[in-house]
Amino acid sequence: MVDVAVVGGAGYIGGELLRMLIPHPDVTVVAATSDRLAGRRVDGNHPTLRGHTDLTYAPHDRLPDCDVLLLAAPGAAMSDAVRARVNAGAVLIDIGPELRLADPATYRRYYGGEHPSPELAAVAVPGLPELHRAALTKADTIAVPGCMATAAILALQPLAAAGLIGPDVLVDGRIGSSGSGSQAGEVNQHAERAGVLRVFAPSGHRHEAEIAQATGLSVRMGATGVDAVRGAQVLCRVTPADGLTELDIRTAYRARYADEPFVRVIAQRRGNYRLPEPKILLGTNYCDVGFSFDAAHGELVLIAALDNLGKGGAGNAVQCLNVRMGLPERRGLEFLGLHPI
Amino acid sequence: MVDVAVVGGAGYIGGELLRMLIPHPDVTVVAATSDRLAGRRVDGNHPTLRGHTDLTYAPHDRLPDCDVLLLAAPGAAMSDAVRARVNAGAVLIDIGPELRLADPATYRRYYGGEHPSPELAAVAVPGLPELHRAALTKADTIAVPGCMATAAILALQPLAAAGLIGPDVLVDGRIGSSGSGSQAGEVNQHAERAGVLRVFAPSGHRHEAEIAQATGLSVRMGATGVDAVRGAQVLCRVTPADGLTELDIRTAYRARYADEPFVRVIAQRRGNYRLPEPKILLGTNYCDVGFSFDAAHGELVLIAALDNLGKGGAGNAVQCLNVRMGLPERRGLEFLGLHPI
Amino acid sequence: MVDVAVVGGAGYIGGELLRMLIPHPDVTVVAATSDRLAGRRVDGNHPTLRGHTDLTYAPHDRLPDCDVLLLAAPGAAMSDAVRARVNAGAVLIDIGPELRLADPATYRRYYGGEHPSPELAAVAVPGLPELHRAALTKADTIAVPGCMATAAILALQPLAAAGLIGPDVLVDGRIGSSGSGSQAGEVNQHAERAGVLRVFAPSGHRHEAEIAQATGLSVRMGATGVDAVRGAQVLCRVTPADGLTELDIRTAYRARYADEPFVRVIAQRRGNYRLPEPKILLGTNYCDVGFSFDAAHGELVLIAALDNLGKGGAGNAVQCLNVRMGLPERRGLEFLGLHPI
Amino acid sequence: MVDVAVVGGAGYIGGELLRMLIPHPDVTVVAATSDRLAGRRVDGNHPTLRGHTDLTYAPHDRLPDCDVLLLAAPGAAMSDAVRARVNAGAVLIDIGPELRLADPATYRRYYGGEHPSPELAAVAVPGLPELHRAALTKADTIAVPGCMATAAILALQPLAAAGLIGPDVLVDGRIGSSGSGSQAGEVNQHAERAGVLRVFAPSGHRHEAEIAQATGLSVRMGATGVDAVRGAQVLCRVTPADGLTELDIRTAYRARYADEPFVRVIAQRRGNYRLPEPKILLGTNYCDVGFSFDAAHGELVLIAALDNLGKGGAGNAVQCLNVRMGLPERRGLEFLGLHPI
Amino acid sequence: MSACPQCGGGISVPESVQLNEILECPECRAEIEVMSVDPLLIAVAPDVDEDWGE
Amino acid sequence: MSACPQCGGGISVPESVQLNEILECPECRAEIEVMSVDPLLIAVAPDVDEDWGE
Ligand SMILES: NC(=O)c1ccc[n+]([C@@H]2O[C@H](COP(=O)([O-])OP(=O)(O)OC[C@H]3O[C@@H](n4cnc5c(N)ncnc54)[C@H](OP(=O)(O)O)[C@@H]3O)[C@@H](O)[C@H]2O)c1
Ligand SMILES: NC(=O)c1ccc[n+]([C@@H]2O[C@H](COP(=O)([O-])OP(=O)(O)OC[C@H]3O[C@@H](n4cnc5c(N)ncnc54)[C@H](OP(=O)(O)O)[C@@H]3O)[C@@H](O)[C@H]2O)c1
Ligand SMILES: NC(=O)c1ccc[n+]([C@@H]2O[C@H](COP(=O)([O-])OP(=O)(O)OC[C@H]3O[C@@H](n4cnc5c(N)ncnc54)[C@H](OP(=O)(O)O)[C@@H]3O)[C@@H](O)[C@H]2O)c1
Ligand SMILES: NC(=O)c1ccc[n+]([C@@H]2O[C@H](COP(=O)([O-])OP(=O)(O)OC[C@H]3O[C@@H](n4cnc5c(N)ncnc54)[C@H](OP(=O)(O)O)[C@@H]3O)[C@@H](O)[C@H]2O)c1
Ligand SMILES: [Zn+2]
Ligand SMILES: [Zn+2]
Repeated sequence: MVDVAVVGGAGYIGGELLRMLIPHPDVTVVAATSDRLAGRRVDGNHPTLRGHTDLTYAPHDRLPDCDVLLLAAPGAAMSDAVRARVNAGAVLIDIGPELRLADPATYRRYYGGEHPSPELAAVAVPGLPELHRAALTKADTIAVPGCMATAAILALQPLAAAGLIGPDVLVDGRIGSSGSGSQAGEVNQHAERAGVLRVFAPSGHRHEAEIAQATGLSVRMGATGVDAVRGAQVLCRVTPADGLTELDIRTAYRARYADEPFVRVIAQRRGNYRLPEPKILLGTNYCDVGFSFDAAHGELVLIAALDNLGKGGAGNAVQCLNVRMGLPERRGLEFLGLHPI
Repeated sequence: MVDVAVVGGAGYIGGELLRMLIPHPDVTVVAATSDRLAGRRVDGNHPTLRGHTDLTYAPHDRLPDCDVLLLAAPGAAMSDAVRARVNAGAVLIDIGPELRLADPATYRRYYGGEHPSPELAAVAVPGLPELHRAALTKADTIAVPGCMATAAILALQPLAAAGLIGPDVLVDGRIGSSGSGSQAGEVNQHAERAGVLRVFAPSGHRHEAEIAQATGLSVRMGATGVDAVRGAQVLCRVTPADGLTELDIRTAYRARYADEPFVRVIAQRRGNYRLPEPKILLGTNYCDVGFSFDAAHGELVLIAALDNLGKGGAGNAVQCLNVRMGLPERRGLEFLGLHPI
Repeated sequence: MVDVAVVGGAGYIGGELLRMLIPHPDVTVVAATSDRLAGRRVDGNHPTLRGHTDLTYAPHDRLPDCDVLLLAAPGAAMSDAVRARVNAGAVLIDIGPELRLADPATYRRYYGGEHPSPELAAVAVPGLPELHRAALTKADTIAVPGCMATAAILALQPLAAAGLIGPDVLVDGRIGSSGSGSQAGEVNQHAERAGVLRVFAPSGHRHEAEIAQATGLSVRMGATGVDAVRGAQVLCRVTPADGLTELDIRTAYRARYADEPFVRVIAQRRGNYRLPEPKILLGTNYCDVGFSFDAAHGELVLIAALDNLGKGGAGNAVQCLNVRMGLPERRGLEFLGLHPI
Repeated sequence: MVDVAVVGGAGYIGGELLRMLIPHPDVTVVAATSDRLAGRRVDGNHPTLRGHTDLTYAPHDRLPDCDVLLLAAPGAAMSDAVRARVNAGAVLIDIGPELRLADPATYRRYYGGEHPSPELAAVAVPGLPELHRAALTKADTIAVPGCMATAAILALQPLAAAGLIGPDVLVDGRIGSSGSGSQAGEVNQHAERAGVLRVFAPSGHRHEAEIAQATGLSVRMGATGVDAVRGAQVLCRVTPADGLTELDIRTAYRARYADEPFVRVIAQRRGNYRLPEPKILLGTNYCDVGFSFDAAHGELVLIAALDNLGKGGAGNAVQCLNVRMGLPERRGLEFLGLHPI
Repeated sequence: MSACPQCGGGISVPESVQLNEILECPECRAEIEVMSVDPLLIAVAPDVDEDWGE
Repeated sequence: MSACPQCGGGISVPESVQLNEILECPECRAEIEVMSVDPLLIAVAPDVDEDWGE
């Protein structure tokens, strides 16, 4: 049994972690923290847990002995309570942004201000099994990428690594309201947020830096909030290499993803779901990757979709936990998704 | 020109009033009040007004001379600033609940606590032209009914008055998120409020009292929040009088509503909109009223729909203003609604 | 291993069955039928199955040897192909309406026309483990109840059986668009169906008969289509017995459901999900049952929610299959549901 | 009084035209055509017209004498009935795509096959008053641009004409389900279409040609279907000219649009609606145009939003009609839009 | 103006009406069949209610 | 009518304007601070952009 504590258990990522970990046969959740709800039952604000646990929230600074710390709270990696647990040997899996960027200058550009802990960021292994599985089996600090970054990296990296695309990419991200967390306030009031196409980041989205770091590409990225609670999609416009064919693309993806449990290549000629569509991935740990290639006009668009709280956050973190602790990689992540929905 | 001040101009009802009154050819909006946004432009939080006004919010207690005060703020009828204007001769049209119930005991049961101004409630004319048009032409204090109450009253009153239904009615109301105003907070966060069927009042809804007062019926009412921003619908289950026929029902409604500009009887055999459907009424001042009568089993259901911010609030208030000030009754309320939507 | 064939595999219920059964460790899906899509891959129209099966549709009349037949196609129970399999010993689990009503006269009233197979309906065991678990362990013909009927029965039956409520109930059902299946046509076009409160059955809904049969109550029921794809909710207005207390209600529910794996009693004082809410049950096999009791005014409302394709159809059928075949009852039905969503 | 016939009156564009023209004080609708619904009332499938007209559909080939023909049916411009009316002197305003492209080769590339009437396309004046007001006052054939094309042209043209942007633009369009009309069939079933981010045109969208023709730019365009009934938005990524400032952009837009009744420049620092958002434009004839300029990184994104059935189709056609017939340009188009919605 | 046999609402029958022509009641949308022209006799046409169920 | 220092849009400054009063540009919604009344000098107030992110 792996003992796990969830820091920031009351948030949306925290709740998703608990949903996956409480029924996980190889994991015991020893704590979930929240200052706001300290002492209250975790199934109070996470209603899908009703009937499955009697756990209550501990305050953020009261962390028990554990094997793994899952951080779903901004800034938590630097807190004293977390540092103490880490020093006692706990593996750290951080879902927040702080440890994702190895380069402090890049951090400064995108987050403003100095990096709170450059030495920690320097050693963190990116929490993306598709790119770093071997390193993850023994990593002590794991930095799970951002939700749209994960999608874009999984779409771009195989083609970039194979030299099939040019150096520049334009990423257009779309995301549901859970992407801003459970404490978003007035901008997320239902009557305001429903039905929007809110171009909250016309350009310069923070995930540019993560995608560039993982793929070596020069990345420009914008993002729009859409009328959904969960789900994210990225469209990546790239320049195809000379002479590129559809077969080359499929071959490159196949080579990379044939054995991946959670990446599917979806580029079909028929049906309502020809390209990656977030809605059928809600609750899953899948990232569907697809593409559209118009060879005649040299237009190549790579598309990826996932659940921002699933493969885009909590699900991916659980996959990393499984990899790190030597558990079957799909454990706790078996849900296939819903259709219709 | 009628000079109008809108108290509570920054709320959803306030915004809807401004949308109707700023282009109203016979009205000048001399003030819109908000403490929270005092000094800011009204088109800042009401984006549909952009390009149509340079008005800024005045604080609630800074009310200029005016002919009519439209109150879209809870408790405003009793404020010193409002009382001063009323004493100076302004007509009061209150969209809030305080002046709707003539009987202080009923107020106590449904609102808890003493009525803040029973003498004002005693003289207020209900702001429902379909029932009180004559009185409204010279009323000094007008109390616009609640949104679902308006729908239920318009469905029930003609049949109750004609003795076509029994004394008891069970009302089932459904309403979108704007019904709780722009300041609803966490319960209305998009990720929580989207997709709900939230039975916020299984029974004992406050509008029971208003419906009972207007129809003389004994009313039980529950209500559910549904996934919509605007729109309200009521289903009223009543007992048909012995021997009642469909023709009797239609005749009663026709007698009452044939000349009403904003009530339509909708009970059709065909199409996607056979019975009153709120979505095609958004932005309008219509209340559609319909029914389903299964004579064989003695089941009669009266159904009404409206936009809670339209005929359920601001639109109805503007209609009252038109009636009271001798303006054409449809003025400012011409919008037909959208389909598809 | 239990060999299962799904008749009507291309529909929404069929797809949900496949989603649950393909990963089911004790089941082999030996066939899924569709005439419309015969020969095509099942993951063509059920995109969540991509990566999990290479199955293709067989025509409805080409049914292989199997242990269990799951019928998700109207009228299929009477087809020659199905009869042949049944005669060869296959257990029949029918999710369609034909075998639900034991009394031919009731069938006639609600479905019009003669019952196609009264002798089959006479022997069918209702597919509701909560009421018929023992009989289901050896039933050869199982008739899974309708989605809203299941919800209403689970809300009403414990109190009715305990004599805590009067003989009459008024059921108000609300349901998403998947409730009319994948072939609904123009009435379900997105631009028409989005945002509706479509009172498609003001009274006389067919599920009246099923609820009456299961509870012994006199049932009146109406239903409204709401803006959701999945999910159903029923509000049941009943008369409380004299002297009834909240404790009596909780005790009766607890006695019945304490050990049930898929029924939870939800009636809480706090939070966004105080009463049964379908949206957090999507994809699950749960039916949440709750109530609101205003003793002072004698108003008792029982509320239940489920996923119409889950506990309201396919999930319940899989639960019945597990019970019948001696498998662990939760097998294949472990999904906890999503929040937020 | 201007006598107008609407060809294709039963479609979504046709319905929107009727909604605007039936209450239009200077227009008489002398016919609305539909073969499918010939003889039926126009308020049968357009429920917002109930109470406002007794008109019934004429078959497409039964066109009465009229001053203006509004075509809301694909291919109608070439039909005998329409030709006869045109020869008799009726002004033609076509909302379909056939007459939009002056160059037959371009038509061939984007529509496949020969242009059905190149000589008609050659003389048609683009139905965009912001660019062609003078010509429209005496045009006999008017070709209203496509919905997303209109948005993109209004965003791009002022800056392109002023030499403020480079020659290439990448357009990302997003549109609701009404964009594919009322007869879209299975792809638009509610359960399939709800919640989508359907990348129906990853690249090569037909509106490329219209935008290029109007702006002189080299255009690449993709488009995504989003979960909305109405509304369209375009993001146009362009290269800023050297030394460009925010002030230059604003000045160029201001110069062009200061006196335009239906274009607003929306690029604000605050609030929930800082950039053009379609949802607050539903039912209106506005096109909101905005931009985001990150001078430091040379990133310029132009954004425009409109209602695809409003300024993107029927509304724009009515504006053209007003211009052509010498009526006040805003007549029939006064609706300000709704917030919240 | 005739009265709809279903709902009593007013139906304006065109002068040119022919035997067996189908009219639509503006109020209840019943289909009304012209049974005789002179004298004018109308009746509710056989019910073919469209399905609206779920 | 003054010009907004941020966007060049027109801002009508009330006659009664006071030192350090904050105005709002109707075009870009920048907050504009009155730095001096006579002569009238206005400047963009320090940026406190609200968060709009996800
Ligand atoms: N939402 C997504 O789609 C997504 C995807 C990938 C990664 N992430 C990352 O995951 C983390 C959690 O996101 P969320 O969406 O779950 O947010 P959320 O719903 O707002 O929850 C935030 C949680 O973090 C805690 N918290 C907030 N500020 C804190 C602080 N300064 N110190 C300690 N704890 C603090 C809160 O504690 P209290 O309970 O005491 O308030 C709460 O439990 C963020 O870092 C986010 O960037 C989110
Ligand atoms: N929403 C509906 O569907 C609906 C329908 C019919 C009737 N009503 C009634 O209309 C009124 C306004 O509703 P709403 O939905 O527009 O609410 P809202 O969006 O929350 O706006 C409320 C407005 O009232 C002001 N306000 C709040 N508390 C106040 C107080 N104690 N004194 C003075 N002003 C106060 C606020 O001022 P600040 O701007 O300073 O915050 C704000 O402008 C309520 O009485 C409500 O019952 C609402
Ligand atoms: N949807 C719900 O919420 C729900 C809940 C509980 C029970 N049910 C019941 O479950 C059944 C399936 O519903 P659904 O929603 O999945 O419907 P659906 O999506 O329309 O699918 C119907 C399936 O039944 C087949 N079918 C239709 N008519 C048939 C016939 N006459 N003979 C043989 N097969 C026929 C179709 O075959 P093809 O593929 O060849 O077209 C299709 O595979 C219905 O009986 C329904 O009453 C539905
Ligand atoms: N929807 C939009 O957002 C939008 C925006 C801008 C432009 N447009 C254009 O506007 C036109 C109408 O679009 P819509 O969305 O309203 O479509 P729709 O809802 O599908 O309606 C189409 C109408 O056109 C008629 N029609 C179809 N094919 C025809 C043919 N071959 N000959 C004569 N009439 C025919 C139909 O007649 P029946 O009634 O007899 O079936 C129907 O009345 C299209 O050309 C479209 O490209 C649409
Ligand atoms: Zn009639
Ligand atoms: Zn400015």
